[in-house]
Formats: sequence, structure tokens, C-alpha cells
Amino acid sequence: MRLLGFGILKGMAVTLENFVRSYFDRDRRHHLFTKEYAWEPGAPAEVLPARADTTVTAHSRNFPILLHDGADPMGGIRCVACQICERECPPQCIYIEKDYDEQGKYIKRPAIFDIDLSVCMSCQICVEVCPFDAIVMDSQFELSTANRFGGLLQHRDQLLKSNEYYHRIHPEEARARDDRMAQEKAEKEAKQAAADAAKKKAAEAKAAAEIAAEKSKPEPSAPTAGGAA
Amino acid sequence: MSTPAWHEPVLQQFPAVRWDGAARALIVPPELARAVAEWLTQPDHGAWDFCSNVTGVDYLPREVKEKSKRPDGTEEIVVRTEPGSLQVVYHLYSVAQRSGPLVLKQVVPRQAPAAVSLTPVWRSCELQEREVYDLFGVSFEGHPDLRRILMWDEFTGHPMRKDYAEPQDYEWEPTPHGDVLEKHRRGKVIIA
Amino acid sequence: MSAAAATAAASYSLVRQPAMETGLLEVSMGPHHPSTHGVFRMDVRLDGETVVALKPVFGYLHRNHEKLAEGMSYLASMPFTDRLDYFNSMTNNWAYALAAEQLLPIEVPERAQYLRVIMAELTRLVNHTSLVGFFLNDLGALGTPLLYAFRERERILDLFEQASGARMMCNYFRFGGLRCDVPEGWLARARAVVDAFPRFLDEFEKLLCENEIVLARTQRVGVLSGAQAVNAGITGPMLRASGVNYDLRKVDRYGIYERFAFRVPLGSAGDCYDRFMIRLLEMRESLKILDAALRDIPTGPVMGNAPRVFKPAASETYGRVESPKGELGFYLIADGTTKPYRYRVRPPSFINLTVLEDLCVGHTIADAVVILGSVDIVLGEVDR
Amino acid sequence: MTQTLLNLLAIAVPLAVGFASLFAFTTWLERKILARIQNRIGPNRISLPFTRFRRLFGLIQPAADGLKMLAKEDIVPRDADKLLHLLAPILSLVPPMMVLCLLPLELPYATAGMRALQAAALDNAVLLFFAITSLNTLAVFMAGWASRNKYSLLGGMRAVAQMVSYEIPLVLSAAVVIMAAGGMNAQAIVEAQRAQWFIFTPWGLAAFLIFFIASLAETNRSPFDLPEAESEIIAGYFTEYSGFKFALFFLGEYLAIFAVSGLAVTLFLGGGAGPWVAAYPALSCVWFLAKIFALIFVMIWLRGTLPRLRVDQLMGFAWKFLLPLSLLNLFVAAAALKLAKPWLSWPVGALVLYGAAVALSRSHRADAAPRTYSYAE
Amino acid sequence: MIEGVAFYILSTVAVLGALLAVSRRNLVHGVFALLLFFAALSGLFVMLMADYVAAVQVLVYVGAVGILQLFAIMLTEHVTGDDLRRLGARGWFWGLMLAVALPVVLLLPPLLNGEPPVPPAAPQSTARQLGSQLMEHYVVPLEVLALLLTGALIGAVAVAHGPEKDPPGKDRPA
Repeated sequence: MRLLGFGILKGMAVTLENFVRSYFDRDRRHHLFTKEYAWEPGAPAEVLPARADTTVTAHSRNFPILLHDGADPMGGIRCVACQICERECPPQCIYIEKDYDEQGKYIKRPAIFDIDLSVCMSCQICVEVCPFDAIVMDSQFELSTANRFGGLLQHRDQLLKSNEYYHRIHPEEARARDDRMAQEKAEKEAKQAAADAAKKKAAEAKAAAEIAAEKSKPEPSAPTAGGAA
Repeated sequence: MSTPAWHEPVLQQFPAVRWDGAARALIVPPELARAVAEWLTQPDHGAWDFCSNVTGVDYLPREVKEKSKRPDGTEEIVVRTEPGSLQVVYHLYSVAQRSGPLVLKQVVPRQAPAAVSLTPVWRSCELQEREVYDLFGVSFEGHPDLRRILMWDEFTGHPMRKDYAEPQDYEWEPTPHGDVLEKHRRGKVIIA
Repeated sequence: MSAAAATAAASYSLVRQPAMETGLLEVSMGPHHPSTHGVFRMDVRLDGETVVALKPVFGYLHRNHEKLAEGMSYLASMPFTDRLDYFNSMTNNWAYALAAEQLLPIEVPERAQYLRVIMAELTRLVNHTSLVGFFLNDLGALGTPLLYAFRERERILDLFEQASGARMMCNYFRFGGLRCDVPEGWLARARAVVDAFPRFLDEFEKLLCENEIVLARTQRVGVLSGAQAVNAGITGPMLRASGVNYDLRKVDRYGIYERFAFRVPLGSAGDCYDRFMIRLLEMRESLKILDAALRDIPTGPVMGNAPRVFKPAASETYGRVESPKGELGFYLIADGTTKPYRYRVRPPSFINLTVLEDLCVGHTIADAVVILGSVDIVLGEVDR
Repeated sequence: MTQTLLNLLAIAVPLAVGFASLFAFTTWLERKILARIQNRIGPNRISLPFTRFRRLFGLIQPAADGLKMLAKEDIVPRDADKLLHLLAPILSLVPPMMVLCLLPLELPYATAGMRALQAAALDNAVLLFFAITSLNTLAVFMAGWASRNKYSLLGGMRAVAQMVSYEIPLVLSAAVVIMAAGGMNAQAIVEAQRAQWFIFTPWGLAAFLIFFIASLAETNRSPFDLPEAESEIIAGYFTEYSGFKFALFFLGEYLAIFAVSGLAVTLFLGGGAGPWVAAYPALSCVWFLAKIFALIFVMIWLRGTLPRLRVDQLMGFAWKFLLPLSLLNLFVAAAALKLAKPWLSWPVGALVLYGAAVALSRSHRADAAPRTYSYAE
Repeated sequence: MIEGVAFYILSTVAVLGALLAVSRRNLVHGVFALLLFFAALSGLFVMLMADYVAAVQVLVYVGAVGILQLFAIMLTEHVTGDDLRRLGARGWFWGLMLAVALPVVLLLPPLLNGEPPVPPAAPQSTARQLGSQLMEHYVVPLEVLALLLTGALIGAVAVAHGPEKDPPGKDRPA
């Protein structure tokens, strides 16, 4: 039978070990402590942020942004205001209105694209359902405002970010997405080309047929003509 | 998915119990529910000792259109209203025999729904039946402590019913929302 | 009222003596209380410091998750399941995906099956380490075990973040597989975490398991018998601490659990100490599963041949998994549309609270806190 | 007359000011040590304003905390007993302040006249110490009762029961030293340890351990921090205190820790004795403080390791373990002192005490033991 | 001079404390006032150079008796301490008589003698003297008292323990 307190001493040895090792154990110093900021020197590579001005890692997702290709945000906007994300958004935080030109013709881009970040829960469903790769997740989270009524409502122009930005924050994912898009595009183009070729062929065939018809036309017309004559 | 025919002995023992093949559930009349439940817990009747899940399902009355032939041979569309119902669903398992699930349903009318509590048989129903009472409005006869559980006591209505219409804005009255707005009117809070 | 409660009430009546009339003290513990694990309230009636009656009150976090889910597509509910038991979003996802896959059978690819097991077991580690930490906090240890637990949890959350993009609200499972594959090098990093974990468990056990204060505070406190536990629908480690061998990973063999060799630790006394120890021991078994899964995982796709729009035919199903807190079940009724007609969550921590009063009556108020801690609840799941 | 007053001030003021600033340092130290035990960094963000000194290991943190406390709103519950609610934190500060003057600190500048004036030179210094610290109980009760809060009341009652119970082993273990030193004059007790610190005798060691454990309970330190048990009764008797009143409780608590550790140093650890004191008498003060901080480190260490006892276990431990042991210790010490044959009395004394402790342990935790578990495949 | 000031301050506090103690309706306030009186009294002991008695006064009366009274109040039905019922003042006449008679009886001999008694020189090392007096001269009364207190303690334990009851959590075989 042991003295009362033996188990306590055992536990105290553990805490003392942790106390001492917190000063001398490199692994513990850099990996296990509360990280003040992820870019603190010595932080392991896999948690290093993609950019120096955020504290988040290349894998994390935060709030959605809209992507555009090229330098002109509205020129290269990928979103066509199809409103699938608006419908699918679980907390209903997206609001979209289609854009029309003067003649009232739908011009395949949003006039209004608002995301209420106070409602958004960063679930990434919008990214998944988007057929145009127009919406992706940002990693910026320093978004606090002093205005609690609407200050977190992000508008279209605030949401638009370039594809290069996306490559900066999520390099792997962006590359994969671009590859897939390129592939799809190539496929589409191939399909298109095939379709075009088919169309052309069809057209040619049609033309040929027409020509043939043209050619054969005079024949029946001849009797008519003849008949008329 | 095929499940063994655990329900057949029940049907033999209790002729009033029906078997819903589509839902794979036993439809038990409320007045028989206690007896069926107690019978089911017996070791030689399947030892259904573990009632895992209790919940309610609300079916609204719906209109069914049926074609029928008149005696004179012309067709007529008859609109018949199927009465709605509330179901209380119990998912039973047997820890002893590692079998399950056996689904038990009590079907009660939507107006003044009264089911029989199975809490005396399976203690696990206690909180869950309270929840069904709270959210669906089914009252359970023989429940030891039937109070609202998730909604507050002063709440009226049963939110899980399909015809429940929620008020415009819950947050308006009982939260500081109103005060905040008042402050805003006095120029202390900016609302975009 | 159960037998334990009855004897406690009887002994209470003996304390009352005509000469020394003492009044009962009614204390409303919570919803703002440091150790009710969220916004939870216990209406306690005390005789001195002894609990005479205790009524759990909850619903402060109620958001009618089920109603919300009935108003949106099947997939859109997935991120909301994360928020049920926000410690274990991965197993919540799995339970929902499992139920949905019963409605509309989709073949889950092999790699996804393995990753599901890996994620679920990592979640179990997260939950059990944190639970032990919180439990010790309830016992009055000043955060040290909790922070050790969080130190390890942090590593696993890093893994989750790398795989799914979020640390807690993972939203990673899909009907028929997973949202995306894990990034390159992830399996090696997971392997490193798993390999380092036993060292931490050793440390934990050395710190806690023989500590006389822990023993004195937890043994024979909040005793729950096996029969009572089954009858009250208690599931998970709490049930197994009462000596009932019922682990859904063994019983239902969902996923690919039958491929892994692991054991189910069983308690004998059913008290707080058993509940605490069972969780510690379960972690070791989880490590075995993880070890095998990380070794055997094949390459390949992680998403099965799922339809673009999830639209099951009218049917109903009940799917359940062994979540770290107990049996997490989803009862779905499909009516042939893209939205579930009925969506019901069977929350383990909610049902495990059934016996809270029976466990607490006759013990002191300090024990009530410990017992609540040993039940392991998360209010996101209790209130839904 | 004036000279006496000046001397008194010269003794009391540095003690009060010095210990109050040590309090700030100790809060920092406690947070740092706890953080390191828990694999955290601890406070490190506050920089000295208007200077280049960034961070400074967070040493400025206590100042920031103090400012925060001062700036906070003082909330008094509507139904509280306003007067007692105000008096309680003040009363909690007075006894530790008073007893700090009883410590036999050899202030470096002290003249013989000042030394004679020190309260430690009183014939009944140790008794006075216990008398005055018992006032602390009142402050705690007052706070618990005046707040009109059930948690506060529970905390207050717990505190009173605990402090009254643990005072007995505390006094009994100190009595061993008083017996050995032949008086209650603190300076004389230190003097009596010139040849050998009392902790290096079997009964002295036992008495020290009992004293230390009891002093943990007296100052509401973990694992005996039931009166302010956060997980059970929020913050116990100071649940309803905020702002500076809360800071006063905090200060009082830490001063009590200094005081009781100082007494432990005086009684068992040779006071200000240590290497090179003979050459540099000023070092005596440093040694004294160093020993106090060594004890405080152990307290923090325990706080970082242990969960909390339950009320009945706490009382049981005091009455069924510490009290019999300290009574037995008193007899052992008396016998050994009478015998004055260390070669005989030491082994016998040590054996008797150890045996008693083991026997008491056995009766105390007969039913609590680690278990083995079975597995199902 | 300083002694004079201190004496008057302490006396005033003591008298005020005593008056408050009997006049407050709130029991807890009354006890705290009484404790104030005890504290002032111990200050007066210090002024008489009886620091041992002063210490014991604080230890026993403030630290123990006061706490005991507070505990007793906590066991009454009015835990909060304020009892708004007016207490009957039927015995006021005899109380007044007693209050007048006590000082008269105490102060009569010196008043009759006409000259104030000379206080004896404060003995040195009071604790040692007291100890030896107790252990030698008054050893029998001391032991009797100790026995009495032990009896009281056992009695208190017996009363508090109540009738035989089962330990919680253990079912006794029938």
C-alpha cells in the first residue's frame, strides 16, 4: 500500500516535464504552442500561409469571392447570373439580379451580386454547384466593420477578385481548377470543332444535296417549262 | 435492402396491428401501443430492449384526384380529400440480440392528437416524446413529465407541423433589437 | 423514479429532523455557468450541498435544424450537420451521408471508404481527448489536461483543415464519397500524427489515471447500471462504461469497419471513472484502426457515381453511425422530390441526458458538474 | 516618540509597498508558469508605453490588468447588503497586510532599535499570526453573505468551514516548532534554527508537509480552492465582485499566500538563513524571499496539476488524516525533544510517522484504486 | 498622550459596537457589530500590554465564536438574516435595572475607597507564565474543562449525525 499522494506526485512529474520542455524542446516550442501568428519563424512548412498578410493556410476556406479573368473585373467576370448558387445556398446569403442592356436583353452577368457575410457559413456549397467556376472561397478573414447592419454585406465589386489572386491564395486548388477548365474547354472545343465539322459536313452534305437537288431541279422543271411552253 | 421479418410474430399476436410494407413499419393503434411494446421487450419475442429513436411525422390532408367511370361509360374526375395524420415513429433495436431496426408507428389524427406514451416501457422515450409533444403537439398519455422541451414555455404552436407559419421576425420583440433601433433613432447606432 | 433516486430520497428524509429544520436551496445552474458545456441549465434543489432534485433545461440553442433541412435540398443540409455536434463534424457528415445513401444507393469508392474511416477515427480522437480535458476541468484542474488535449487536437484539426478547408465545420462528406481528395502528402502527415499519439496518451494516463484526487472524485460517482442504460437509450462510451457491449462499428459494420481489428473496452462499475477511462481506452483502439487504414488505403477516385441532382424515390430510412458521443442516427423520409419530406436527427447527447437526474440525485453539487461532464454533451446537438 | 514612529514607518511601509509590488510580479509569474506547464506562452504582448521596450516578456501585464480593474465599472447587486459588500474586500486585505509585519525579515537598513520594534520580535508573534489570519474567514463570509447570491453564499459557507477546519492542523504543526524553539517569538525561532532547519528532522518534515497542505487550504489554493471553485459555484464568494473590489480580493489572497509562505519559511526553513549571509547580511532578505518564491512555485505547480477535492473529502482529509497525523507528530516531537538522542529518536520517529501516514492513507482511500478493464472483440 | 487617544478611540468603537450589536434587527449585522466590539476589546488588551490575551481574544472570540454565531444564524430559517418582526420588549424594565446595577456594583468599592487602584506592573513573558500557571496551579480545572468540552464535542457529533441511516449508494440486504 502506497502513501496517499503517490499518484499526485506522478502527475506532478508530468507537468514539470512539460514545464521544462517548453523551454528546451524545439518541437514543442514551434509546433505545439499557441501560435501567435502562423508566419512566426520556425513554423512548419505545411502550415505556412500562402501570403504574408493573412494568418491562414493555403488550404483553408473562408468566404466566397467571384472570379474574373484578365485585368478588367467586369469584362472578364465569369458569373453569368444563373442563380444556381442563390438557390442552393443553405443559409440563403446570396442575392443576385441579372443584368440587362438598354434593349432589355439579358447579357449574362449579374447586375447585383450580394453576399451577406454575417449570414454566410463558409460551407462552400456555392462553389460546388457553380457550373462556371465563377465563385471560389477566399481566405481573407479580417473583415470586421464597425457597422453591424449591412457592413458585412459584400457587393459585386467588392467580391470580384482576379484569377491571379486565387492562384496566390490557393495555388494547388487554383491550378487544378484551371487544368480542369482548360481540359473541359479543350473538350468543348473539340466537341465544338467536331460539331462544327459535323455541321460543316452536314452543311456540305446539305449543300451537296441542295446542289444535287439544284441539279435535279431543272429536270422536273423542264417538263413544267415544257408544260408551260 | 431486405430486413428479416421481425414484424411477423407481432402481426400474428396482435391482429389489429398493420404492416406498412412501403415504410417497413408496424402501424400500431395507440390503445394497443403499450401492450405491443411490453410484449416486444420480452426476451422470447425479440428482446427489443432499446428504443433508439422517437419522432413525429406530419402528413397534411391532401386532395387525391381519382378517375372513375360513370355507369354511362363517361369518365369523371373525383376529388377526394385524404385526411392528414400525425405519426409517432419508434425505432427499436435489440442490444441483446443485436437486431433491428423494427419500426413502430402510432398514427393519430391531426386534430387533438393523443398517443400513448411508451416511456414506461423504454425510458429513452422520455425526452424524445417530450420533443414530439413540443414540436408536433402530440400529447402522450402516461408520460411522467410532459412539458415543452426545446421551445420556451410561453410558446404557442408546434413548429414542426407542416402547416406551421412562422412569424415575421422572431428576433424583433424579445431581443435587444428594438432597443438598438431606438438608439439608432437617437443617433447612436448607424444602420446602413 | 428509479431505485437509486428512491434510496437517495429516503436518506434525505432522514436528514430532516424536527429540531433542526433546514430549508432547501434552489439553484439555477446555467444557462450562464462555466461548466454546463454551453447554454444549458440545471435547476437544482440542494440540501446543503447535496442534490435532491435536478431538472435539465435546454433549448437555448434551438434553431429547428430539422425544419430547416426539410426546406432545402438534401445536399444543402450537409453543412448544417457540421453544426450539430461541432466537435465531430466528420462523423455527423458520415451519419447523414450514410442515411442518404440508403435512400438512393450509390457505390462509395474504396479510397473514399478508407478516408471516411480515417476521418471518423481522427474525429473520435479529437472528441475523446477534448472530453477528457473538459471533464478534468469540471473536476477543477486548471485547464492543464484540457490544454494538453487541445495541443493534440490542434494537430488533428490541422489535418482536417488541409483535407477539407475548415478546422471544425468540415462539410467534407458527400453522398457517394467525399468532396475532394486529400492533398498530396496528407497521408504521411496523418501517419506522423497517429504515430505520435500514443506518447501523448501515455502522458495523459500518467497525469490522471492514478491521481488520488481524480480517483476519489470519480469512482462510485454517478453509477449507471447496464440494464438502466440500455432502457434509457444511452449509447456510446457511456453505455459501454456500464458494461454493455454495443458498438455500432461492430454491430452494424457500416462502412468498411469489418476489415479492421479493434476491441471494445467495457467498464464494470458504470461510474464517472469508467466513463472517463473507457474514452481513454477507446482512443487506443481508434489508433489501431487508423494505423491499419493508413497502411491499406488504395489510390483511386473519392467520389462515386452520384447523380448531379440528388432525388431519391419515395421511401424512408434510418441510418446510424457510432459517433464519438453515441449513436447518431438520421431518419429520412423521401417523397420523390429534391427535398426530404421528414428529416430527423437522433442526437446522442440529447438522449444521454435522460438519466442525468438519476445519476446526480444523492451526490453533491460538485459531483453533478462532474457527472454532466462525464455524459459528454454538446449543446449544438442537444438543442438542434 | 517621534523616533519610534519613524522606525515603525520605516519597517511597515517598505513591507506593505514591497509585498504589494511583489503581488504584481507574482501574478505575472503564476500566469507564466501555468502557461509553460500547459504548453502555452503566457502573457507577452504588453509593451511599455512611449518606449522602445516591446513586450518585455509581458512583465507590464500586471500593470495593464491593474489599470483595467481600476477602470471597470463597480457593480453592486441591487439586493446586496451595500455596506458589508463594500467592507468585505477591505477586510480581506487587512489581516494579510498585518501579518506580513510579523515575518522576521531582516531589512538591510534595520538598526537594532528597528529590529526590536519589529512585530516579529513580539513574544507571541506566531500566535498573533494565527489570530489575525483567522479574521480572513470573516471577510470571506461577509462577501459571500452580502452579495445575496446563492453561489456566493455557498462559497462563503465552504470557505468558513474549510478555513476553520484547516486552522487546526496548521496550528498543531506550528506547535511542534514552537515546542522545539521554546517560544513564539519569530526572531527567536529563526535563531533556534541556526544549527539546523527544522525541516531536516522527521517531525519537522512531517510538520512542514502538514503545514504546507493546510496552508494551501487556508489560502484557498488548488486543490483546496473550493470556495472559489469555478466549475461548480462560478467564483464562490466573489462572484458578485467586479472592478477594484475584485482586485482587492485578489491582492488579499496573494498577500495571504506571501504571509503563510513566509511563516512556513520562518518556522521550518530557517528564515533568512543561507549561504553568504554571514558575509553580506543584506542577503538574508533575499534568501527569505527566495524561499517564499520557491514555496509559491510549488503552489503554482500544484495548481497546474491537480483537480479539486469535494467538500466532504476536503473535510474528511482535514479531520481524519491531517489532524490525527499532526497530533501524533506532536507526541513524536515531544518525545524526541525530551529524549535528545537523534540516533535513536530519528529513525523511530520517522518510522512511526511514516507508518501512521500509510495506515491513514489505507483507511482513507480503501475503495479508490485504478482499475483494469476488459475488452470485447 | 497617544495612549489616551488610542484608549478613547478603542473605547468608543467598543461601546458603539456593543450598542449596534444589541440594536440591529438584522442578525448578521448584529454579529458583525459584536465582532467589532471584540476586536476593539482586544485592542484594549494590547494597551494593557497583555498581547497574549489580545491574541487569544481575537483567535477565540473573533475567529471562532463569531464564526460559530454566523453558522448558527445560517441554520435558522432566515438565512438572509433580516427578521422584520418586532421583537417583544417585555423585559425592558429588568434589563434596564441590570444595566444600571452592574456598573454600580463593579464600581462601588473603588468609589467608596476613594483612591484609584494602582495597576500592577505588566509581567514579562505572559505566555510562559500563563502556561505554567495552567499546567501547575490550575491543572485540575483545566482537565475538567477539557473533559467537558470533549463530551460536548461527542454530543454534537451524535446530534449532527442523526439516527442510523444507510450510506448513500449502498443497498443494505434485507
